[in-house]
Amino acid sequence: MIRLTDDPFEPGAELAAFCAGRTRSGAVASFVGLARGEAGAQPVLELESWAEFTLAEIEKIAAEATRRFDLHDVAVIHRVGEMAAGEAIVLVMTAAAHRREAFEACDFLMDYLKSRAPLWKKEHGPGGPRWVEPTERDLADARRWQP
Amino acid sequence: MIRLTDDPFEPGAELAAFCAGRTRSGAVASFVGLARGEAGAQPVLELESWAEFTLAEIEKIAAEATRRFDLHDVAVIHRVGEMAAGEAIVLVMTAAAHRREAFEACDFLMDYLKSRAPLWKKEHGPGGPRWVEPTERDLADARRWQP
Amino acid sequence: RGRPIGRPPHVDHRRMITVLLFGRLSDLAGWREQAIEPVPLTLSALKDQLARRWPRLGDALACPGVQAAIDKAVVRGDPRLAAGAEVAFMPPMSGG
Amino acid sequence: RGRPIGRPPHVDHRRMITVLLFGRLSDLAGWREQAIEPVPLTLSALKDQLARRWPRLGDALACPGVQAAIDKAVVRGDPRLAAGAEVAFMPPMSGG
Repeated sequence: MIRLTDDPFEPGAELAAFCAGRTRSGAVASFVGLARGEAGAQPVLELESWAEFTLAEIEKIAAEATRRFDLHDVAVIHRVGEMAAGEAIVLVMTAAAHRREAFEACDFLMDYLKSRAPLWKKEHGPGGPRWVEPTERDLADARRWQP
Repeated sequence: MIRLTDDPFEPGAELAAFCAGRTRSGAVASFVGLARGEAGAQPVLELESWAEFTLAEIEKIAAEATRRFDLHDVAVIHRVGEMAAGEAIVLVMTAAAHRREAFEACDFLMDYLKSRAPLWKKEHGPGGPRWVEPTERDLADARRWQP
Repeated sequence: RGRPIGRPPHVDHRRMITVLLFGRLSDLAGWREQAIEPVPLTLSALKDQLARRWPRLGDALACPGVQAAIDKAVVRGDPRLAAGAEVAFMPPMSGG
Repeated sequence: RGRPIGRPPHVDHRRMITVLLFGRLSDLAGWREQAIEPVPLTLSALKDQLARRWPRLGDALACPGVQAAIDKAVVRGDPRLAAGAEVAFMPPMSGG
């Protein structure tokens, strides 16, 4: 399940639904990216997307993760638009037979979302708005998965 | 927060509480271990613990993870006693400034829980009950973290 | 954000292309979407044309991290452009 | 599960030790907790004594993965035992 949403979402409720009735997968790994900033500050972050193209590209990344790590299931929920401090930006969940595959798939998905999903992040800090680009570390992280 | 529980727990509700009001940590990683087996089968798994000693040892492992990965927060909830297919055995959650630390800490905690926490797992399969011991892979996974 | 410029009501969409900008590129240009006519021959000719009219955008488009997509497919090199095409310029992506 | 054996009501706990077994060790022995008296001199003497009475437990205790804890502290080698001590034998751990 891949979803882009303009509205806040609750990672706990999503994890509950993702785990429910799962008797075949021994392992569910997840990652939540939260908007950092002073409590109450709004917006602290703005994410621009390109509607269906963004969704389609994230679906490709999820399909690649499923294939590489033999996942039973995968979910990506990505917030777009403006968000406040403490709100969830992204939630990735993976289900697999064993923990290693679930962890690595989650790690892979986050690395690819950081630098290969058509999303553009603008931070609203004390010094004004600033477009974020992937750091050297983000790019190096993504390269780890290349064959 | 480290907790052992005889009763079923809901990982989604725990994640919701763990994320709530968190404006300083950009990253929350989590892992849920689920009891695999035929739906309805009960028990599929039995976990023996040694009360306060088990809790104290898991607290040491969590403190080590906090130190090594510069965590803002960590939680481990471990089910003990008998459980049914699909129920959560363990939930690990880590909060850090960035995703790499949160992921690695989660991975480390699971590796150590698998082979260094005073817990003993008995599987109730079609062939009768069987005590589980860490696999070669589990032991190799735990050795990855040695200095 | 700027509205498309020079797009009279009688315009024939088959004789133009649509350019989309994302992230900091649209901030630099002052618009997100622009109709361009007549249709430039190739992607590089389009970039030259944009650079003449919006110099800061032109500089940004020359950066190695900027990708182009024609009709939602990422392209490399200098493909020819057809009338009606939608050309998107995307700076380095930063989700997650 | 077996109850402690040979523990008459007049017993003096300061003259015995308590042995705890976990995981498959208690299945092999048929008990989880046992009072042992008189107090064996060392950990290896205790193991020998247990092995004589419960041979399958004795074999299991000789496996390299089995750890011993005295008063909830894991010990190595062959420490001396004091009266009142609680000695736990733990097979390889398997949580998570």
